[in-house]
Amino acid sequence: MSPVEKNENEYPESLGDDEAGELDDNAEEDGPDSKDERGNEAELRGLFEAVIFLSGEPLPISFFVKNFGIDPTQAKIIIDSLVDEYEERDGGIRLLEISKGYQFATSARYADQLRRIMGLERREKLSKGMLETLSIIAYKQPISIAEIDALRGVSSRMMVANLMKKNLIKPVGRKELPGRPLAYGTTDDFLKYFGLNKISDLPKLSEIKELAFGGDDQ
Amino acid sequence: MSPVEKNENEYPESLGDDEAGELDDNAEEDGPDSKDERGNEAELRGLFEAVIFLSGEPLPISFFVKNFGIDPTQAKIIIDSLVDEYEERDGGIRLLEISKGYQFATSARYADQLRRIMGLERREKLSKGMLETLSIIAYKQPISIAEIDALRGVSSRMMVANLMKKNLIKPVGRKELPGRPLAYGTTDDFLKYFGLNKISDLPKLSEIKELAFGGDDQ
Amino acid sequence: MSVLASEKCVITLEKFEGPLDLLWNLIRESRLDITEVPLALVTEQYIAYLRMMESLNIQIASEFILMASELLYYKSKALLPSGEMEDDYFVPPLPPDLVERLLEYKKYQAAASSLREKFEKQSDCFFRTIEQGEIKDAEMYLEVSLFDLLKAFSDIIDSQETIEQEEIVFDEVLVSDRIAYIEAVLSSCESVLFTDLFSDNPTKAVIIASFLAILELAKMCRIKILQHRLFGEIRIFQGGAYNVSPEAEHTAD
Repeated sequence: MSPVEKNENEYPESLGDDEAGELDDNAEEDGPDSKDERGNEAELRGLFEAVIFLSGEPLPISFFVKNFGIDPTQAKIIIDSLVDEYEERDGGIRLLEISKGYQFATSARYADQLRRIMGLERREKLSKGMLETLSIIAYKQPISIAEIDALRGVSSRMMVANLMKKNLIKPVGRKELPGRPLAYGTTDDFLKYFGLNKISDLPKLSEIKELAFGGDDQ
Repeated sequence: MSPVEKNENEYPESLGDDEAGELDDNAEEDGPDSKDERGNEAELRGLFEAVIFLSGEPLPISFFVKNFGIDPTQAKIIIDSLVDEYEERDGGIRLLEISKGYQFATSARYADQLRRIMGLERREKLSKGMLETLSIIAYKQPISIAEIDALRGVSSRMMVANLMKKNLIKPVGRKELPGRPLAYGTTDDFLKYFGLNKISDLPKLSEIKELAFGGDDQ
Repeated sequence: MSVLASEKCVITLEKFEGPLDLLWNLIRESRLDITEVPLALVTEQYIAYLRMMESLNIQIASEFILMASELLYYKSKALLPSGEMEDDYFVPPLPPDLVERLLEYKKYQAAASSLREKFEKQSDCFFRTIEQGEIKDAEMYLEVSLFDLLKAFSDIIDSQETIEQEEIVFDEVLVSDRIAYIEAVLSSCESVLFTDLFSDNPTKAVIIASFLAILELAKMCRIKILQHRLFGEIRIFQGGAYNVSPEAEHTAD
């Protein structure tokens, strides 16, 4: 397709995989080639930063791969260097890896002041029952309502409906059980609200369990 | 009001105008006071950065004076240091002074690429259903939603609403049918996007048939 | 019930998420290990708690009652002579399968509190909301050529007969499911936006099924549908329970 061709024209040689590898090897020599490569990387870095800044939602690595004809490893290296830079700088802005992508956010340190000054609302808290239901779905997805009920010992239909309304969970298919009930799983918004990059970033249940019969509820 | 009091507690002394002036004078001495002052300035600097980042519009110096009980000179010094930092850094983001306020923006250097990339992202949003609906409206205008539904075999209300949002179509009158439904047609923007002068420049359906559309994406 | 007793109730009255939650708290209060806590004691406390709720006119969910009868069953079973060596000092503990259920449940309760921490931490980070107009000179640019447009139209004209086949998508998404879902959503709130009935990127089938479900519900007078203005958001209300809000008066048509 033509957009890709256009793209290649703009970064004529350095973005081909082979070329990039070659240039990497030469990086120590400080020859004109490696200078170009470095200039190019700085250029891409700035461009990535601008794109992430403009985007209203987390941009996944695949976005950069697709739009810049760059390979995933290279894209990740560039973005990680941006993440690190904002981290070290320790200012008001952070680049976060969240919900399968990267997005700028304000530093948590200023939360209270920002809420007050910008008139931001505190995010609505989730009830105990909703959190319980959500944690079961998060760990056991895909899971049917009947299975959630069995674990909680109480009907969870309302909780599931409410979590759906908050777009934290969604139906993800059907269970191969009698009646083929709907099965639920978590959404990308879930990841975003809980500061997770992917579902496997959740702490292992076995790790949490150690707290279980201590006075964790106090 | 209590939020203001809270604020004063958080920056106990340095924010009173008099105090701040005094501390400025002492800055060279590197005593414990000036260290506090510097920590505070870093804190304010981060906070200002976060506030400007979150704000959708340029924030004037007076905003900071009002919200942080800081004097204008001090506010300007802090913000200018942020402007300088982003300038020197020479990345994808700049802090700009525009229309009497400060706002983050992407570096002008990337304008073309950003237009293309962010445009690409928006292009994807014209789904197959929207394209179908748009083509029917283009060829059959003025046409009611019910008539579009009949042609597509599915409800097109959402598609029509989305196309309206993109300003590709608009209501152009009412149909002389039961219930006098609204009829839709294409907009001037539609013509512009497709490089047409007037709607009759659209190729005839018979001409389309002759083209036969060999490959999928030609 | 004496004043003193009812005061005590108010103090100890917590909202328990379900019978397992209540049981767990009773066990915790006994300060005994879950495998050692006497079945009789827990049963007694559990039933006393339900009585208290009852006396306060608090509606008790059927699940709580069910658990009470379950506990009584376990207790009576434990009282029957087992034929094994009798030990007068033996105090029957909770049955192992109940202990297992409780531990499994507790695992997710712990996970829930770890999720809560994450939620609260994350709610301190703010993201920019990007206004459409903010990308100033980015003109809207469609990745659609004139030919794409023509082809789409031509395809529709050509495939008038095949449309019916495409519609068999209904198999996957049952209208009855959508009805149940919409009713569940509406049982917890007065109204909901049509668009909020969908998760990200709903399939055509989900949209159609939802649409049909809404029509069906409207026909049965179980919901009311309101659109504030032409192409405004469609809002769905519980049947008979909607009040026209001030904005709704601007209904254009």
